[in-house]
Amino acid sequence: MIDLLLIALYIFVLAVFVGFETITKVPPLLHTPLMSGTNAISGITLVGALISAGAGHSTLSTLLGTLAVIIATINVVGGFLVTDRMLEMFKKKKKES
Amino acid sequence: MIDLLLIALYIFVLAVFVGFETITKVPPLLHTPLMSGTNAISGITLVGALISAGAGHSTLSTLLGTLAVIIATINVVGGFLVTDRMLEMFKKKKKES
Amino acid sequence: MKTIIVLAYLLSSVLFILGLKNLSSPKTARRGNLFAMIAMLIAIIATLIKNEIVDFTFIITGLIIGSTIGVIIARKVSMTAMPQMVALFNGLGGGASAFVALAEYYRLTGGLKPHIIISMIISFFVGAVTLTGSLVAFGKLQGIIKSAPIVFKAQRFLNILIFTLFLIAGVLLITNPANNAYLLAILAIAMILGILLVIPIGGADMPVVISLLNSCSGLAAAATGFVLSNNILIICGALVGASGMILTRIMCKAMNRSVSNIIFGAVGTISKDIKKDDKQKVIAYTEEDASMMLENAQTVIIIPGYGLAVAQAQFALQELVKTLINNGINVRYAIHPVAGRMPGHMNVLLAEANVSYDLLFDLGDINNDFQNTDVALVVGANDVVNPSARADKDSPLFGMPILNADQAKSVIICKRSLSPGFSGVDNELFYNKKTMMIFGDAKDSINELIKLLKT
Amino acid sequence: MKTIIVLAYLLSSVLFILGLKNLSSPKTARRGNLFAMIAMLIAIIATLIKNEIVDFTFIITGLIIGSTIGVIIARKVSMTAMPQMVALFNGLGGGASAFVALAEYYRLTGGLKPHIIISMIISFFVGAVTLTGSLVAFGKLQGIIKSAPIVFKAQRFLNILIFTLFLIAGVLLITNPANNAYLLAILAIAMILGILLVIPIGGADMPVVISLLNSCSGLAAAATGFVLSNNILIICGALVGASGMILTRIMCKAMNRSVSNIIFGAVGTISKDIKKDDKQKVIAYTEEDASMMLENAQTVIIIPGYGLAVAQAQFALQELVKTLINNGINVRYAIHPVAGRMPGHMNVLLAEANVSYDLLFDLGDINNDFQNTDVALVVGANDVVNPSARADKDSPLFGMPILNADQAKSVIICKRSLSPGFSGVDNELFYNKKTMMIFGDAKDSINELIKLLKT
Ligand SMILES: NC(=O)c1ccc[n+]([C@@H]2O[C@H](COP(=O)([O-])OP(=O)(O)OC[C@H]3O[C@@H](n4cnc5c(N)ncnc54)[C@H](OP(=O)(O)O)[C@@H]3O)[C@@H](O)[C@H]2O)c1
Ligand SMILES: NC(=O)c1ccc[n+]([C@@H]2O[C@H](COP(=O)([O-])OP(=O)(O)OC[C@H]3O[C@@H](n4cnc5c(N)ncnc54)[C@H](OP(=O)(O)O)[C@@H]3O)[C@@H](O)[C@H]2O)c1
Repeated sequence: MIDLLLIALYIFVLAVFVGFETITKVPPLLHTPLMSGTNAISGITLVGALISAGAGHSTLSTLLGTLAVIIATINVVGGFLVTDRMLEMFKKKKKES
Repeated sequence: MIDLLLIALYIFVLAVFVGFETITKVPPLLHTPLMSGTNAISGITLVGALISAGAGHSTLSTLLGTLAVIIATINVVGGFLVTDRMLEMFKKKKKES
Repeated sequence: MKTIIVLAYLLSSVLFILGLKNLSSPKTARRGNLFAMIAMLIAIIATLIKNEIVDFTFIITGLIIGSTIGVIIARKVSMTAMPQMVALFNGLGGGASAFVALAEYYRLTGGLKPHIIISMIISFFVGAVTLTGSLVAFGKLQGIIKSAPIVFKAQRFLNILIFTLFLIAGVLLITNPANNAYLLAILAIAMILGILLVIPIGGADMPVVISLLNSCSGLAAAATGFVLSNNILIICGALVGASGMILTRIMCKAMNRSVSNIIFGAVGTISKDIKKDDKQKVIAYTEEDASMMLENAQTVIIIPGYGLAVAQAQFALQELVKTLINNGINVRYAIHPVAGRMPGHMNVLLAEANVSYDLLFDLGDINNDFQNTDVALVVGANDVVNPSARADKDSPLFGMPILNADQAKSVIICKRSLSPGFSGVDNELFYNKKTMMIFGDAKDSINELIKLLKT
Repeated sequence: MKTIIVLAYLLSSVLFILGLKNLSSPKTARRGNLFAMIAMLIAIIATLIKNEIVDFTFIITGLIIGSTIGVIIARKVSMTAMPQMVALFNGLGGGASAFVALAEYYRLTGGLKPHIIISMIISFFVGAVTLTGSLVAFGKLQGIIKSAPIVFKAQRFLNILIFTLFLIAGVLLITNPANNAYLLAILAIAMILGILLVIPIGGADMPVVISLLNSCSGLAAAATGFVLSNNILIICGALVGASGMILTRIMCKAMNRSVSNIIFGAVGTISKDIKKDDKQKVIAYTEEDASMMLENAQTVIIIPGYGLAVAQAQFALQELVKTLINNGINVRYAIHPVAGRMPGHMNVLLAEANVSYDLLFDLGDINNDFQNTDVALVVGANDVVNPSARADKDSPLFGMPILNADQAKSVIICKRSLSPGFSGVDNELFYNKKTMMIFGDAKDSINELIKLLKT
């Protein structure tokens, strides 16, 4: 068990590095879409929520899980769509100029 | 067991991303030291060699392990020292100019 | 089966990373977002085929309700309200992470290993702080809560006290994992702390707070990933955590402040007003005056600010720019890194109005050109051109690099009144002799200007 | 104990990554290398305290022998021989990985899971190919083996045949993991394949091969990491693998070739010689002629190449540059991305002679300036100024971007003879009317020039 935790730590550290390196390359122009995009990505917790909501362990767990599914889904769906809406505007501009 | 392999795959993939992102930032000026430096890093296999050489499983394993220790050590020690020698020259230059 | 799920998660992680990589250029950004969406879809599908899941009713209900609300918000929200929306979503993300950790706690009750409990505590704490903190930030930006810093005595002491309580409850929970009173105490403490931490922060610093909370929502997801031993949560959480951190650092740099100064500084409380007798000197000019000045100019730099977003004047502004360019005038936009209410806010707005990239210049690239510029046209900006940031050591803005509009030969400012910007600091520039104040909604003023210039 | 070791490995991995990050600027590069050294030390110490290790005699013997040889090589090797050395070390790294996997095979005999066997096969194969391939590359660069491509009929067919044999042996080993005959067959096949793959590659393409082998040595280490379930091997292997891949891509771009073209193209076989009657036109000028030309020049661009390294003329060259600058002449260095025998080779050489960065210009930055340059001084370079790369479709160099020395008002070339460069292609530039050939060792010629210019 402790082994799994340690390996998870490796994955976390490596992912932080990947994040830092990738994000520093995003130009200020795109910082707002970046913010709402990463926002949507943080809704990945939905994956955990689905299990809590569907595993049927106890009413309390299911309830909390369902609540988590709802708010995580809002975060994911809303976040991605808004980001797309913004980025579409950047695209339009490109075509014109 | 298969689980460990899969997690190892995650680590590998993430590390490849880290490598790509980090290395693309190295300027051509430093490509030779980069090559000899990463060369030394690939000698990390020494870590595995130490275990093979010291675990005392069988004469054959120990022999192969010792051989691996020798050549990996050459790679590590030689690689780092040569890289340092090169980088020292870059440093000197800075002071003068 | 399990192998396939783990591999699907890996594929999904790779797609998330590629998505972020593609975000680094406007040309590929939309594809990047698409990658991230596909990644999310893969992760969801992979989860749904897990055999732990026995009942789909609640899942489907939740997904439908969530998607519906998400789509409605995404469609309805205006570009101006983007910061509030991000704040709200951050809160939801953090809250979801805390809820999942909570559900997991009730599922495992009894058989909890210490390291899992520690991950859970982090997840509860970060998640709950993110939830309430984001809701306060949302309230402030939306105008539901007073945007000025709310400060009271002993605030710092209170925060430290509360944090100590949290640590005590945490240790107690680790030693008695089965006692859920400690757990609920932790949640309550974290929720209060979230409110207390954000309440004293002024509206002007809200974007930094949002970006920090963004980072926190990622870290909460990662902590939940540790609880569930789920790699994709850990990876995505780490990516988001790193992203929020970097954006925070960039903003702080642009405002010449440190993160701790923003969180604990309660800036904006002692805003020094400009003496009353200075104020009387302001003359309200008309659009005619401004149009004449623009007609005679050879070089114009436009400085957009938050007011442009409020007035939704970006389309009119771009029309004005076209008119000026047709008249042979050299026109450029100067974009301050913290103009508006989010990093890159002005870029999004102007993109909406089809302004091409090459008209937009960053602070560093254009700031020395103001000296040789005939007219600096300030549209709904305020703090980003406030000279007190340069000279007045007592100003809360002091040290923030500003656009040198005051160095242009003349300055035209379109805003509705003399009221201050988000920082609450009065702006000397309004009282400068070379400044021409045009009062009114930015969109109306600019439309008027276009009409005058076209005839 | 185990936890501490795993955490030490994690710390070590982080230090390796930070080391590579620091390599991105000349100012921090040395610190970066230091970080990597410390990381390696931590990894070694963490391994030595593992309780699997029962006997230290062989370990210590191995470490002492290896370190001694390593120190001697690192001290003795000249900067010119760097490519060979990297080739040799790559081979050692790959070999060590294969040996470790082999030792592990004998340790586990019998109880081998299929996925471990697969990792082992990859490790043997990549490691052994790297070992023999690198040794051949070393031999070619050191001049022990003929550097021109060695080609024979049916080579491709043979490679495919051998690779098929490898696949068959691999499948057999997976199904009968206990039979070590298959294993030895795989090793033998891989070693032969390593030789066969590198033998037909011309010397000019050797740096690409080295860089590919560098990548392979990393991948071999990573595969060994999978065999041992050791994260630090996996991480470092992946980093090195990625690094080698990127350098390969950069070099291929600079030569306008694809990787597969380099490996399977056997370039350099059909080098078209320039007609004999053209050759007679070359006059050997003297250093006096050249020094007069340089004295009258206002702008000079120096193009160093591999010959500079051979002659160890970098110190003399920098002295010459100082003399010219003292005479009021504008002097710059033009660095071609593949000048020399490794990426960045010229930079290392010139750094050795204390040349400051700001005198060095990349191909893209300086190539348009040759038109307005009085003298292009080519010192020991050849292929990187060969105009056939621009015009002659049959030339093996065709498509490689070159430095436009031929567009300068006049060209001075210091080399020992008319013999071709590494690619084996004759160079029209030598026969150009505005070219002045100064035959002789670069160091001697340049010292002579300095003497003449100083009097
Ligand atoms: N962008 C970021 O990432 C970020 C981050 C951190 C902090 N901030 C803070 O946000 C502020 C941004 O500065 P800024 O100059 O863009 O904005 P600002 O200082 O907040 O000023 C906006 C001005 O727009 C005017 N306005 C509002 N509605 C208008 C309308 N309909 N028509 C015309 N004018 C209107 C307002 O004056 P009237 O009411 O008189 O019209 C107000 O003074 C800074 O204080 C910055 O520190 C931003
Ligand atoms: N750097 C890399 O990363 C890299 C990568 C891939 C391929 N390559 C290949 O390497 C080659 C590099 O081009 P290059 O122009 O630098 O070198 P080059 O084309 O190999 O020419 C070097 C020249 O130096 C002369 N030379 C040798 N010793 C000398 C001495 N002691 N004094 C004076 N001259 C001497 C030789 O002519 P004499 O014998 O007549 O003196 C030779 O023609 C290219 O073909 C490139 O594709 C390099």
